[in-house]
Order: sequence, then C-alpha cells, then structure tokens
Amino acid sequence: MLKISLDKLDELFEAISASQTLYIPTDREDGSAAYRKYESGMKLSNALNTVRSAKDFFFPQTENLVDFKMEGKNIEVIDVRKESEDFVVFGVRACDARSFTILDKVFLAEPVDSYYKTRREHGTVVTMACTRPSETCFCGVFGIDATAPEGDAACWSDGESLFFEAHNEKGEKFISSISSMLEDGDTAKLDEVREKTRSILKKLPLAGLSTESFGGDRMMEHFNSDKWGELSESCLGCGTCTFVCPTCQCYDIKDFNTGHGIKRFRCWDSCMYSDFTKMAHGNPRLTQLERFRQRFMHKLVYFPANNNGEFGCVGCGRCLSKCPISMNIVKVMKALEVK
Amino acid sequence: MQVKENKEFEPLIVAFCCNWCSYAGADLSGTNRLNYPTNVKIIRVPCSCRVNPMFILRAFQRGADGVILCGCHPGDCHYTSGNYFTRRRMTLLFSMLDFLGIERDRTRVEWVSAAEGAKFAATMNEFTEAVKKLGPNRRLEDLRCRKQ
Amino acid sequence: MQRIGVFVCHCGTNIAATVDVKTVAETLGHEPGVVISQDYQYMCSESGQNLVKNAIKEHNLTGVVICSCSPRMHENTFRKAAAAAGLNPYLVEIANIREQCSWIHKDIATATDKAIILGKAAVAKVHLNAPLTAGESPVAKRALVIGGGIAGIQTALDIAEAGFDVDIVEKQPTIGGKMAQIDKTFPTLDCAACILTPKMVEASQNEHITIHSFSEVTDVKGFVGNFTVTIKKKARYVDETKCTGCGLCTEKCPMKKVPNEFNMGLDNRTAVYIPFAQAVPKVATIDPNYCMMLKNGKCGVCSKVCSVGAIDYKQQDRFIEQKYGAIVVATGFNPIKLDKYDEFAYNQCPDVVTSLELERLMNAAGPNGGTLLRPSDKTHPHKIVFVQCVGSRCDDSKGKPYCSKICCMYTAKHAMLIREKYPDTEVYVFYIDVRTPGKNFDEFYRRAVEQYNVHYIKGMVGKVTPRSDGKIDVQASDLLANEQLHIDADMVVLAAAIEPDKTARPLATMLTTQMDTNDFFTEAHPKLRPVESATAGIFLSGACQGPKDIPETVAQASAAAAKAIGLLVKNSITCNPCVAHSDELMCNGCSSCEKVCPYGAITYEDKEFRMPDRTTAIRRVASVNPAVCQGCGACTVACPSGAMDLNGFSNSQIMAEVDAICK
Amino acid sequence: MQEAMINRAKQLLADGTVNRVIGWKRGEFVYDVTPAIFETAEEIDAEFVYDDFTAANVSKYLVKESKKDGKILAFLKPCDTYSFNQLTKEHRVVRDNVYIIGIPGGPKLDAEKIKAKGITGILGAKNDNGTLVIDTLYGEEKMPYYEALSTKCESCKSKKHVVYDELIGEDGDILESNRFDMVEKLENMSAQERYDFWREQLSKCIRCNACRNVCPACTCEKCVFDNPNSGVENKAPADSFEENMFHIIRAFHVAGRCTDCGECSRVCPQNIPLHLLNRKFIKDINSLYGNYQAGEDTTSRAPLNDYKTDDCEASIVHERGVE
Amino acid sequence: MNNDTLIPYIGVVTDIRQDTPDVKTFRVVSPEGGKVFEHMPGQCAMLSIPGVGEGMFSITSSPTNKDFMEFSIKKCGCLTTWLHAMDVGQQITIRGPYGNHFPVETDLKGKDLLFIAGGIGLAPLRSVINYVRDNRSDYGDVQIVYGSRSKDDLVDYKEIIDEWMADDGIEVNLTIDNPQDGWDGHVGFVPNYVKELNPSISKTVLICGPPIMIKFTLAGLKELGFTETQVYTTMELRMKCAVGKCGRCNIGNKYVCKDGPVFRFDQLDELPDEY
Repeated sequence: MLKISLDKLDELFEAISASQTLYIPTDREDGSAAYRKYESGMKLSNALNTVRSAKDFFFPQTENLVDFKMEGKNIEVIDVRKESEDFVVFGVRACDARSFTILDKVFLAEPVDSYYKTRREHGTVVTMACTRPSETCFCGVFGIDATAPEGDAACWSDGESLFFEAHNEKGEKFISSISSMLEDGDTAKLDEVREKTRSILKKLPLAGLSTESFGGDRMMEHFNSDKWGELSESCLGCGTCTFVCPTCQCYDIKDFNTGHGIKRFRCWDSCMYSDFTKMAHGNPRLTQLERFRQRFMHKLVYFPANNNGEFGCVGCGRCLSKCPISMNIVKVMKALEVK
Repeated sequence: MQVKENKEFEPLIVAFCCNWCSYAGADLSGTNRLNYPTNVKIIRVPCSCRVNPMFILRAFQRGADGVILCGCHPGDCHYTSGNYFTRRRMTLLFSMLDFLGIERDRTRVEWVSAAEGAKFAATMNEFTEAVKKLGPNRRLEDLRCRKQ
Repeated sequence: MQRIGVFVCHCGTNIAATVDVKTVAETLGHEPGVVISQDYQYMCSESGQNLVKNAIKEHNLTGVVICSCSPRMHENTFRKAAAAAGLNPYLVEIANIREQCSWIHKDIATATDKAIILGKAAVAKVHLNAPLTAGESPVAKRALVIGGGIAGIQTALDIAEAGFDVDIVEKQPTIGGKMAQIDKTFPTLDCAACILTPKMVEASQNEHITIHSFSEVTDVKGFVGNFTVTIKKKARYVDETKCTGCGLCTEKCPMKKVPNEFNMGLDNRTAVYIPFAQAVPKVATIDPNYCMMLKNGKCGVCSKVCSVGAIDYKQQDRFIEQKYGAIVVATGFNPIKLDKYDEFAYNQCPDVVTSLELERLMNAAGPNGGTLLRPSDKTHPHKIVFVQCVGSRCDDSKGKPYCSKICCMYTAKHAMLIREKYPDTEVYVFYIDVRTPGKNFDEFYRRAVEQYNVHYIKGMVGKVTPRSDGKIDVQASDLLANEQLHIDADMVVLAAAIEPDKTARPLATMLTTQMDTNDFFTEAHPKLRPVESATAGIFLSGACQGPKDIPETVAQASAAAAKAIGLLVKNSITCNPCVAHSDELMCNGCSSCEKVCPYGAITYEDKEFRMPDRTTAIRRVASVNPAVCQGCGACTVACPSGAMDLNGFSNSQIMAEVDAICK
Repeated sequence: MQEAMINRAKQLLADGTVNRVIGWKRGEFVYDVTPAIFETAEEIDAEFVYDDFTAANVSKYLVKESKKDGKILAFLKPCDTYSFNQLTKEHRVVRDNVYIIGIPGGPKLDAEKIKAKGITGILGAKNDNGTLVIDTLYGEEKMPYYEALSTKCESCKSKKHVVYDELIGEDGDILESNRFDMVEKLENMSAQERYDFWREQLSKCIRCNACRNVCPACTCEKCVFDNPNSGVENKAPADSFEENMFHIIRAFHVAGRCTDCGECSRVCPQNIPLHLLNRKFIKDINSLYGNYQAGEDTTSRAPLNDYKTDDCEASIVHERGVE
Repeated sequence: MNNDTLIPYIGVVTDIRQDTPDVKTFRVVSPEGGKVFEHMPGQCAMLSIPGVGEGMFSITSSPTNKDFMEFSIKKCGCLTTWLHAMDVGQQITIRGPYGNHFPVETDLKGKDLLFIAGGIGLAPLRSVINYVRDNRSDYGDVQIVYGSRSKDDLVDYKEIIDEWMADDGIEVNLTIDNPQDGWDGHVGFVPNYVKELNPSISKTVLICGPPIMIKFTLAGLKELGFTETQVYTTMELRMKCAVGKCGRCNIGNKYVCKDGPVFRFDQLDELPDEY
C-alpha cells in the first residue's frame, strides 16, 4: 500500500492545497475539533470527530439560491451560481462518509438538486479510519466499518505512517496527484492497529444495539407507540441534534431583502422547531411529541421504507454528546425496541 | 475601487429624535439655518424610549456607519420618564457593543431640547466627524446588504 | 398593493432653492407602490391641499406622503385634508425636507439626494401605516387652578363666570399672592390692595369657586379631560369652617417673635396668625414651628380664647382626590435670593433692601404704617440709590440670563412715589437700559425723570459698603459721563431678578409638562399657543411662563381661562390614536411593560386561550387603556417578545424607515 | 443524597401532596442524565438519579408543568431556585402548584470537559480526593476533579436557596465568586482584540437555539427571532451580522432578568462562552445601578424597568477603559 | 439557465377576477406569451413574490387550455394578501409543475365521475372538470356537488352556471350552508347533501375541501357503499418546497410533494394519521 510518513503530513497538505482547496479537521482552543480551510501550519486534529459534521461541504448551513431585482411590476431573476472549484475534504470518518450516500439519496433523487450535485462532483472525500472510537459510537449498528471507511479515497494510520487507498476514479486521481510524495509500505503494523480497533469496536457499550425492530414495515406500530410522550417530554425543541447530525437535511427557503434586491437563500431547518411545519393554513405537527416523533420515525422508519431498508442514521454519536438534555436516538431505539 | 479611494469617505448617520425635544431642536437648527452634514438622516420617534436596540442594530446591518439617539434632557421628558429608561437601555447596549469590540464612537446618546438648535447642529457636526474618522462600519455590517 | 401619492412642496423658494423638487418628485414616483408623484409651489395652501384631495379621490390612494416642512408645522393640515377626501388621516406621512434638509444644506446635489432619501423613508413607512381611529374620552367639568395669585384668581373667576366649577389650590394660608404685598401699581399709581382684594372676595364668594388655601398638589394622574389630582390640605390647626377670623387668638398668642413673611420679615407676627387683614379665607393658621402648644404641649391660650372652638391642635394633613378636566398652572414668581451678591452688602446691611421689601416699607399696612423709614434706625432716609438688573441679564452663574421685565417700571414707580411723598429725598437710579415698552410706560418713566427729578444714571454699581456712621457708600460708574461716582446713601434698593416659584419644577414633573432651563413652563407654541403647555389640558397663567407685569398677567390669565373653558364645554375629547397595544397571543404577562408605563395605562387579565398544541390554557395578558396611554412607547422596548407595539410608530414602520434610509 | 431525595419524593407522592416529580433520569452512560417527570414510585426507584452529572436546571419546565392539574415536586439546586423565583416574579409559573425541595448544589461535572482532555471512551467516573478517576475503553485515566467542572460551577455565586418549601441537607451562603474575572479580562483588551475574540467565538454559532430554548429567562410565547412579523426573524447565521444580532438581542432581552444560571454555555454544542455576554450586563448593572441579583426576590424592580434621575449618562461607555 | 427546479420562471398576471369576497382568480402567462409550462390536472405550481414569500397553489385551469394558466387563490396569509393586492401586469415568479395528478388518462378513463368540493376546494377540481369537459367522450356521466358558506362564496359561480350547467351529461348540485335571500337552491352542508343525492356507487369520486368536510363526506360515502379505492383527494396544502426534500410534507413515508398531492383514500389509510 502507498504510504507517507506522518512527519511529512505538513508537506502533503501543502502539496494538496497548492492545487485545490483543502479542508482538514483541526483542534480548537476548547478541545473540540472543526473542519477548517487548510492554511500553512495547521495541524490535523487527533480528535475522533468534529462537532459539525462534514455535510456542510455539500449542503452548507446557508446558501444563496437565486437573486431577484424588482422594479415596478417587473422581476428580474439572477442566477448566482458560480463556477465551482475542486476541493478536498480530508480526514472524514466512516460515519460521515456514509452520510453522504444518505444525503445523495435525497438530493440526487429527481428532481436533482443542482447546488448539491455540483459540490459533490467537485469535492473529493478522503476518509480516515478510526483508531480510538468513543463510547458514543455505534456506526457498526448500521453496518459501517470504522476501520474501512468509504469515500473517494481512504487512509489509515499505524501511528507512524498514513496509508492510502483509492475507491474510485476520483480517489485515484487524488492519489496520483500526490503520488510523488508516497512510497510503498508494509502494512503489517497497520493490520495490527486495525485488528486492535476492531476488537474495541466489538466492546463498545452500544455495540449490541439492534436495528431489527425498525424499518419501513413497522411504521404504524412505532408511530402509534405510547413511548413518545415520555421520550419527548423534556425535549427543548432546539435544533442541536439536527444541526450536528450528518444526515439531517431539512431546510427552509427564505427571502432576504437587502435593500437593493432580494436574496433567496436556503438554510438548514429543524423538524424539532415548533413552527417547522407551520404554513398559512395551519400546522400539521402542533406538539413537540409529534415533531420529536417525526425526527426519529424519519431516520428509523420512513427513510428505510423509501430506501431499501437503509437507515437515516450513521451512528456517529454526535447527538449523544451534544443534546442539551441528553435525549437521543439510542435512547429512542432502546425504548421502542420490540422484544 | 480606484474612484472610491480618491473620494472622501462619507458616513451614513441615522439619528433617532424624539418628537418633543430633539426633533423640534433639529427643526430649530433648520429655522436658524445652522449647517450640519447631509450624512445625518433623522427618524422621528415619539420618545427616545421608543427606540428599540433592534432598530439600532438594524441600522448598522443595513449600512449605517453611526447611530445617534437624541431625546429630551433628563427630567424634561414629555412623557416624564421615557428618557430615563432610554439612558439605562442605551448605556447597557453601548457597553455591550463595546464589549464585542464595536467602535464606541459609532453610537451616541445626546440630550437636545427644543430650544437647542445650535446644540443639535454642533452635535451632528461633531458626531459625523467622529464617525468619519472611524471609516466604514465593518464590524457590525451585513455583507449581504453592502452596496455593490 | 398600496397606491401611494407623493406630493413635493416648493415652499416658494424655501425648499426649491436648495432641493431640486422636480427630481425628488420624479425619483419618488418610481418607488414601489407610488402611483402619483407631483410637486407644487405651496402644498399647504388651499390649492395645494386640493391637489392632494383630488389625487386621493382620483387615484384611490391608500397612502399619502408630503415632502414639505416639519410635521410639527403641517402634519395636522394634511391629515385634515386627507380626511376631507375620505382617506384615513393617519395614512399621511410627512418627509421633512425643509427644516431638516433645504434650510441646513447649501449644495443642491447633496440636498436633493437627502430629500429623496427622506422621501423614500416616508414612502416605506406609509406602506405600513394602518388606518387609525381616534377614540373618545369624557371631560370632567371642573378645572383646577394651581396658585392663588392674581393670575390664578383671574383665571378662576373667568372659568367660574362661564359656569364651570373651579378649584384654586394655594400653598399660603391666603390667596392674593405677590400682588397683595405690593403697595401701588404702575403706571396708574392706584393702590394694589384696592383693586386686588375685591377680586379675592369675589373669588371666595363665587359659588363655582372652591379655594383650597394652605394646600398643595401632591399627585396628578390621568390625561386631558380626565385628571385625577391629589391635593394635600396642610394642617393649619384651625378648623376653617368654624373660624370667624375675629383675630382674638392672634392678639392673645404669647409667641410674638415670628418673622412676618408677608412683610418680608421686616416685622414680626404671632405663632397663630392671619397673614393680613384682607386675607381670603380670613382664617387663622397656627405656625407649628413656633407654637408652644404644638412644640411642647405647653400653652393652649388660643384654644382658650377662641369662642367658637376652632382651634384643633390634633389636626392632620388631609388628602383629597378630585377629578378635573383642565388644569391651569399659575404658580407665579419670587425674587431671587441675593445671598451671592456680597458686593451689594444685602446680607450685611439692613438698609440695603429689595424692591419688594421697599413695597412693604412704604405700605400703610407695612411695618412702619406707611412711613418710609430706614429698617436699621427707623430714621427718614434722605438719599436713596436704586440698583437695576440685580441678577437679571447676567451671563454668570449667579443670576439669570433673562430680563425680569418689571423692574424698570416698578423702580420708576418707587422713585416717583418717594419724591412725591418726601421731596427732600434724593433718588438715584443706576440702570443698564431702561425698558419701557407698554402703554403709558415711557410717559411714566419720563415723568419720573422730568417731573420728579429722579437721577437716572446709566452705569453699574460696583460696590456697596456700609459705613460706621450709618451711611452707605455706593461706588458706581457713570457710563455716559465716563466717571466714577461715590454716593453717600441712606438706603439702597436692589431690583432683584425674579424667578419661577421653587414648587414649579416638581409640579411640572407631576403634570408631565415641559420647562425651560430657567424653570419657566414652556408654552406649546411661543407665538400661537402662548397659554397652553405642550401637554394637552394643562394651561399656563401668569409669571410661571415668564416674567410679566400685572396687566399682562391678567390678560394671560383670562386667555388661559378661555382655553380651559374651550376644553370644559366639550362633552368628550378625541384621544390620540397613536397608542400602544398588546398582541395577546404573544404576551408573556411578565409585567415589564406595566413597570415602565408612566401613566398606569397597562393592566393585566387572565384569559383562556387555545394554545398551539391543541390545549387550552389560562394566560395572563396585558391590555392597554387607549384613553390613558399617551403613546411614548417605553413599553414596546421593555417587552421582549414584541407583543407590545405602538400605533403610528410600529416596529415594522420604524425598521422600514431605517431600511429606506440605509438603502 | 439521592437516596434521601427518592424517599422524600415517594412519601410526597404517597401522601398526595404532589402527583408528579420533576428530577433527572439516568441515561446510557455515566453522564447523560435527562430531566424527567416521574409519576410513580416504581419509576423513581428505577430511574431517578442525582449525582455529579445532574447539572440541568429543571425550573424552566415548571412554566408548563405548573399550569397542569395537581402539584408537582421539583428538586431545585440553589442556582435553580433563583431561576424559579425570577419566573415567579414574571408570573410565568404558578408558585402554588409547585412543591419545592431545595437540594445542595455541589459542583457538577461536564463530560465535554473530560473529552476535551482527549479522554475518550468514558465508561465511569469517580471522585477520588480531588482526582477524577475515569474508567475508559482504553484503560483508567485521571484528571484533576476541578478541571472537569461544568463552566457554570467553576464560579458558583450562591449555595443559598432563595425559595423552597423544604430543604434536604443544609442551606448554604451567597458566595464571593470570581465570576466576572473573564469579563474583566476581556474589558481590558483592546477593541480589536475583543472583536477578534467574539468573532472567533460567535462564528462558531450554528443557531441551533439550544441556548435560547434552555434559558429560564427566555420563556416568550413567541420569540422575536421566530416571528416572521418581527422583522428580525432569522433562522440561520447567513451572515456574521446575524450571529451578533441574535446574541446581542438575546442577552439584552434577558438583561436584568438573567440569574446567571449558566445553562446557555452548558448546552452550547460549540462551547461558545455565551454566559460572558450575560455576565457583562450583570457586571455593568451592578457597577452602574447598584448590585442586583435577578431571582433573589420576587418583588424588586428589574434594573431596566427602573431608573434614578441621577443615573450615569451613556457616554460613560466612551469615557472608560481601553478603546 | 433554468436547470435547477429551485430557480423560478417569470410569469405575468394578465387578468384578475374577483370570484368571491376572499378568492381571486389570476391568469398567468410567460412574458413572451403562452403558458409558462404544461401540466396535468391536479398538479401544482409554486408562485412567489420575491421578498414576500413562496406558496404552492394548484393550477385551476385545465391543461386543455393552451393559452394560459389560472390560479384561484384564497386570501389567508402574507403572500396571498399581497397577491390579492396586485394589479394586472404584475410579474410574479413561478416554478413547477409539481406533484402527481389525477389519473385522468388511466384509472378515471371511461368512468362515471362524482366531484365533491367545498369552498376553495373547487380550485384543484376545476382543472379536472374542464379537462373532462374538453375530452367528454373519454368519460361517463359527470356529477358535481359543490357547496360553500354562502352564494357569494361559490368560486367560479359564473362558469358553473354559464358553462358547466349548460353542458349535456353534467349534473351540477350546488348547496350553501345557510339560507340566503336570492338563493332558491339547496341549503345544507356538503356531506349531508351528498347522502341526500344518493349517487350511484359505480362512480369514481374526486373530493376536495376543508378537512372536516372530507372526513364527514367520506364517512357518508362509505355508508352509501363506496369503498376507499373509489375516492381520490388532493393534499397540496401540505407542500412547501415542492421537491420532496425540505422535510415537511411527509405523511409517514409518503411525501406529498413527490408521491402526491393526489392520493386515493386506501393509500392514505396505510399511513399514520398525521393529516
């Protein structure tokens, strides 16, 4: 396998960022990690994952869709889409990598979302295998192997070197672009690291979680469950879970009057918000129970119902650590589990 | 860009004036033909206490470079106590803006009575100059609203 | 879609000279919703107004923007015009392009740009204007006059004449005020008491007039037509209803060394006293600072001698609450304190007196029974120096910047009276200017100079020094002769500046009326509304508004009465519709708004609501009494949820203006 | 403590004093406790927890709960009682429908603080004489106990309960806290430094509204930022201005009402020190208008709904300290 | 340019008709003239005034109309208030068509049709009715039951009287909620009227109106012997982004924007009760 010594990571990043924009996870002063646009001197974070997921790169929190100019009775439509440039997202974890295939199923389904599609086409996802999964991790439950992440290309660390492997054409292109810095390497130590990681993955507290009780054919049963009241009673109705979630993709379209024109932009929205479904004629999800239920039903039932059993969760564990009141999908799955 | 650099920066100043004192004071400075810059645009409010911090932020968002709030002198409020509330609210708001690193000289409260036309003009001259020195408001603007 | 008409006024050349009105009209014509945009010579003229009216009808306008002078000038004019054309008057907005644009800017290009922006802001605002309907509130048919001097008395008499009940509140034990202390009046030299006391009696006997003497206003609530006033009737320890004013108690009172304020402290009175013989009400008052009985419970003479048992040592302050439709302020004036004027030796020498003290010294009811004697040694003065403008027209912090107006004339009067009665007395008057604009005033002054040989010297008195021989050395400069003078005077009379009564400032706060920096009440308009305050239903009478002589005071008193009567004859008045209102669905019931409301216009009620989550709940919500609310907007900012908003100046309207200005 | 609370809760349920209990429910891990309402003794026995991680302030839930039928038992830590009192003052809770048991606060831990040390795979945590011993997937880890404290507990302002029906354990005192240290530090920076600091912090905001929704002072029926008619509604930080706007206005709306309970910073997924904004207002209010602690009583006038005729002028901001 | 469905086209309002006190019908064409796009009966379009808002409205005109599209819009919110205040000549933005349509070319073909509408609920059905009228030979008998609060609230009253009633083989039954001067027709609520009329159970039903009307009418139809597979309705009120991605329109796993808005009641029966 092709590898590069971890000492040479800086050089690698410099080389990549010389030709295209590079994003890497970096440490922040508060101990958490965030993706940042690479600039000289930045260090790759050792953290397991970033607070915000990598979905931002393809589905940003806000984006300008189109502009309008109004004059008298006339409206001018201004397409604001610019030529996209290629970029690399480096160090994406297996869970986030899987989230892209979930988002693809939404945004690339007819009618195709050209904004998302363009970014997907221009972005190269270089994943990185996990070595120190956390207690909140449960990607394995959804069939994700944290030691074998998807993405256009993947890399593994054995503590000394980073090993690369391409998964598709885009990945190959990426690796060939940096091939001058890579050398062939022995994977013996890497295999050892991977084996060790796998054994930890098996021991994770949530490893035993089962998806068996969920899926499209359980719709009515779960929808009408009497557990929702108890589960949702302390929900604050904030959007933390939704916004840190790599697969949540609800959005709103809003117009902003700049004073010299109208900007129509799309922004993330949360199905947990009280007026998410509020429209001129009323609101079909009036209580927090209904909204809470919608979020989890969507991930665990509706999405698999429409996507050949694939779940809308990747087990990244962000909502487990970030929910202000520590209510999360794991607690919901355990409560609704059919014994 | 070239043209802009050659031209002196002309700040946009929004002045909220209470109907009873300061707006009348502004009128008086007009009646007395006392000059102050065209940069100042006045919005009439019934009392300085009508001015919501949101209006001030809104002005900055939309491209104002300075916001000044004028009301009756303390004790002279047409509504007895309105300007006392204004004073507390604005003191705290300005202090917060300062805390966030927004330039202090972009905001001001000044008490101008209906008889103080000269003070009104002088205040506006002075304030406009101070804001001019600071240059365009960049720390509290909304890029979407910036004039192209 | 709004249909807005824009009308740009030239105001002759007032606007058109510096603002390109055609361009303004043309540019504003392109604003969204504007269907007609015109300019005209004089928008406020009849034909200008017709232009607006016709456009409203012809274009079925939903909003009107007038770019003209200040809304403080003609907002009402155009609102009325709109109403006449069938458009709600509150759908009119004014862009002030005269006072705040054309008059202050010189460059046509920038002034025009600014006028356009101001116009755009008005258009943006009018887009969001809602038609408002003014409510009505009843008028209490009773007036309150605060102050019982000649101003208050005249106002009360005139209001009573019209058939309305009126109360006079006077802080002294008697009405009469300063005029009661004056000896003779200029320029006719008739006796002040002779013309005042009949009016006092008339007031006391008028069935419509109630006099609250020895009383103060302590609280004012409400608004025009509907004031609720709390009056403190200070304890006078004498039952007013029983006291016959016989004066026996004052004769018998053993405590006789109380400085007599009526005579400016130049003689003494007793602890129980009637200020002067013609006092109204003629009722004794016990001064608790001196009465032995009240101070240490030993005496009780007055109680023993009073045949009707009017003395009541246990009397307490009483508070009465009364509703009034109109309030007239007639709090009058006082001469300033001369403590800071050491150069005139006022505090050092008893023979340096103020003009008002001189009035008492010369008055038949005064300390010397009308014979002018020096306070120090009760001798006849042969040389008297009058000093004008003591504390008036001063730039420094000691005095007042304004002219006290009455001094020139009363000094001429004093000089003349002295020369008339004591031809052997020489009188010198040091003046800066002699101001005599008034009917027969200058003739009066000239008589003093020419007929009575009063020495008028234009110049300043530098220093007044009492000498050991009892004479007073007056050092002065004669500006016309350009020489220094020393006069050996027997008496010096200082024309002290006059200032508003000290009670006026707290009263103004209670009444929510404005005062100028000198504590004179500010009239609603200096020329056109001189007797009204800016606060509806509060009128100004006499020297509380500015220095005045008696005829002016009486004239203003009657004018204020006329204004008050004009209000009282109405059964109801139209309320200001630009008031706050609360959106019950958003209200938290947190009471923040109530806490900042100066009028107590906000109350809370528990109401049942259907909540968004299909449940019903009792919620505490605010409601605003539109008749009480004056529309300041303090509550709108105190309200975090934005439930409270203000008609005519709504959040969205002001933000639309901000947006338009910053565009 | 937990034992005593459980026993008392069961007693009060049994004797009919209350029909519900609000407390905390244990989660999957040692740290992820959830505020919960219990209706039976069985539920309490099975799930009720009170330990080092029960940091959540439950007083805001009482806005809704106290309007329901029957009385609810609420366990309130000292800081929570301030929030409750403030809500009572603003007529947001029905005092009579809540039975309050004051419980000692004790500093609470924040799992995020442990994770920030690079400690991952947390399975358990114990305080061993000032050292936090953490059992992890990767073996035992240690860190100073105080370094794992929740930010809000680092500068505790009071151990005294300002409202309660009964207490379990001793009541404490109001403390001299160092809570304004960081505010002061920022005040002493230059305007540019302050600007950079806040830009860095606020640009992290994802507008999840957790700070607002958890805040016991933010109980508006309809928040201005959610109301399309308010003119300032915004859903996402589309521009840095909106991050500023949201946090300034939110802090302003709770100024004089914020009890400094610290929940905003505790729940922020991006660890923005939002409490500093509130503390800045508290500090200003204290220094300019006299010491005022929101929630200390239910009758005093809030500083922004009050005035003195000789208050300082707004220009005081221009006259002081570093520009 | 328009290669993304979220970027709208411009439409010009060429005619505005006041149908009832709170319903206006707008005629929209492209700036160059002609329809902005083609559609099928029951499909919707997203209309918008930039800066005011976007809203989903069913296209009321029939696809057989080759010249223009029409939208009957009830004033109920911010956007609709704005639309109602428009003058002729105003441009708006329009995108679509969205959603599925009534199966006019498949299941409905050759059937006897019963249209049941309440109030503004006639708007989506008008497109089908006129489509059927223009392809009369493809369908059997047509019966229309339409009710509203009052005579003045009957949308398209003129077209109903002048055209529909004049057609052969179309039976129009109108009803209003309360008696009214100048109304000699039926008075009563739609569900009861349907039961009174006792339509043949061989008919295929298309129903649209307020949820409460649909609920009771459906119950009534079942009493008469209709099955849920015979009844279609449309739920375009639930649509928001129109492309089935924003996360609001789903009822269970079905997205009204993609799988609807036209549903047969047996399909809805399989979904959670969230509509």
